[in-house]
Amino acid sequence: MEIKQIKNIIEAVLLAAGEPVTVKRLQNIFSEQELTYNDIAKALEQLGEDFLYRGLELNEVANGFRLQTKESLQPWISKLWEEKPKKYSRALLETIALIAYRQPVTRGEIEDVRGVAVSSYIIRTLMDREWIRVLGYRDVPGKPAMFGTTKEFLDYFNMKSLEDLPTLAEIKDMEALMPELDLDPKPKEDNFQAQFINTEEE
Amino acid sequence: MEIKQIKNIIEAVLLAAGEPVTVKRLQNIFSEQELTYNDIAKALEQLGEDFLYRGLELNEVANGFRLQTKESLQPWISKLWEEKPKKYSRALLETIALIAYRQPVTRGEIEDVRGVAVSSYIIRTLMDREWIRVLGYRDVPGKPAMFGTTKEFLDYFNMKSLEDLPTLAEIKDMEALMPELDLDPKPKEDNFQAQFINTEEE
Amino acid sequence: MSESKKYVAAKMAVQAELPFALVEGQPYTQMPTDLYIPPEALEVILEAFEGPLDLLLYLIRRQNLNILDIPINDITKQYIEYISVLEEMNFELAAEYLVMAAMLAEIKSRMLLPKPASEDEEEQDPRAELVRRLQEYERFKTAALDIDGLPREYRDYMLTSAHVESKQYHSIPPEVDMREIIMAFKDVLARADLKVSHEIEREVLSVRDRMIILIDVMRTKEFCTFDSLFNPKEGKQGIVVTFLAVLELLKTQVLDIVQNETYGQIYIQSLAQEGNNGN
Repeated sequence: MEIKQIKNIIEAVLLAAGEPVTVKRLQNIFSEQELTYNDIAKALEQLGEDFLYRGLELNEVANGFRLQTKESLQPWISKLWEEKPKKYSRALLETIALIAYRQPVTRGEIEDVRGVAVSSYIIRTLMDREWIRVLGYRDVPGKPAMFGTTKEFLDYFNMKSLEDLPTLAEIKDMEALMPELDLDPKPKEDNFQAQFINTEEE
Repeated sequence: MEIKQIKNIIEAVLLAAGEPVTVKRLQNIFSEQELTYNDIAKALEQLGEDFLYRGLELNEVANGFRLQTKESLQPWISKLWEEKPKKYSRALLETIALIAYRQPVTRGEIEDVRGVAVSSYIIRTLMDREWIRVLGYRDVPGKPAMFGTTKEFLDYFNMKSLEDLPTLAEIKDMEALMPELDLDPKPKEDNFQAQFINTEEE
Repeated sequence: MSESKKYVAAKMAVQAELPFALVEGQPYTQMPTDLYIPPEALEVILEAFEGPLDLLLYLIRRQNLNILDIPINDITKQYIEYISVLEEMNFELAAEYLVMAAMLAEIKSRMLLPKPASEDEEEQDPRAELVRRLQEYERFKTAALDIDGLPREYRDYMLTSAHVESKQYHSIPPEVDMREIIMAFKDVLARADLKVSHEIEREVLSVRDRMIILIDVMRTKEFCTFDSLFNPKEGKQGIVVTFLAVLELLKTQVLDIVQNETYGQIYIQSLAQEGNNGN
């Protein structure tokens, strides 16, 4: 099978699917042609280049590959819809930020950092949007739920994995700035990195 | 505005819209560029030609223009929706078991033994799979269908005749010989655990 | 300016930029625009903050101070005066704000105490915990803005899809292990009646097998002679099995038996055919 034909099929398939498609699923589509993972990867790479001068771009997000419109065209495309894109409240954004960077994290831990109660409404909204899920329950009194983000969250914000999250600002080195403060420098920084790689599953 | 850019925007708009788009609506998108109906029509024509050697085609339908996948790629595209096999339910397994061991058997008789109604879905699934067939109708009020297994059923399980079905005595032996196989399936146990973690909210 | 106009002006100012600190209705140093903000507007201001940490950060930023070097006296005074105004107007203060006020007051009082002799090296700056919390909160406040800035579906890009003429769904049936069927059978029997277990002895199964064969034979012929159902080549056992199968089918009214005269030919009639519209 010619690479051109493979690319055409992949393009059509990605647009027919209407959702991200994994390389594995693509391989299944070419099961009769017995294409390898590398064959597909190569076709995807070339397809991505073909799109450089077009209105779409090929992007890999958490759930697979998808074709999406280019950001530069948004001023025109958005005219199709009357409705303006939704704005998210700071409370919601801070909550999802804490869940994203600190997962698995309980509601109480979120509240500790934010200094205010997290409303049930926000948790429900994030659940409904399938941006977060319950990873399990912490083994402490009350068995609070531990939250983590989903692949859908990553897809929505155009990310492939949690590593694509903007770097979290470092805690300033307080000892250097305030030598009289006997502070534990950069607490949890390392833990965070470790956690966030561990919890990124499937 | 260059024709190339116009084409790119139209392509992106058509694929983002998720429905056919009229020329008028397209014109509205380029309101600031003040493109005429003809400008748009010309861009659409060129776009259609660009797609000749691609996986999509531009098509005008009653409600406007849309991009659709080419008919010739249908064999590949259909593979997208090949459903992953779902495990058969306990109810279905019990139903096929009763039909196998008790044939010819009517739905009412299966229900008598199982103590619950047999859903039409189960009968249909087993029919579709060609594991069961209607052997005839019992000569009692309501003329219920009598079900029996098919040759395909025997073939699937590598049996020549119903005599190859294990007897209860053999089932007991099997359990004794292979206790580690967990033949006595406590299926709901594990499912429950999994579900519980997935769906449990706050 | 009427009250309502002032209120609107204040509200607009609030929306235009971060709200400004207000003490007992009086503007604090370097106040921007309006001179007086009615209580309703203060409410709006408080809503603009995500909590006491956010408010504190704002007060610190307003004075262009490094968090690490909080002049705790000034900030405490400002903060406490701020919330006392809110209290006066019966605004339902979130408990978190009061807790923060208490914390600030505590830090302040500890700062005022003379430092104990340096024997206790472990003694921390009382501000340390506050600084830590403020920094931690600020990181996530920034992270929230960063996430808000990520390319987002519908706002920055669109998902795409093309029309597909025919979406045919293939479904692959699941694999089934014979053991699953056996176990299901065992379970259902256990539930129903353990006494029926004898029914699945080998002989019975061969009778059932024969019953099915007979039903199929009778499917094509409406009548046949009783004799023709037996195959002498199968021997005695085969004949018995067939005979039992015929009896069982008679009992369940699948077949009927017809004899027109005494000692005449016995015919078997299929009852299952009637109304047969299945396959």
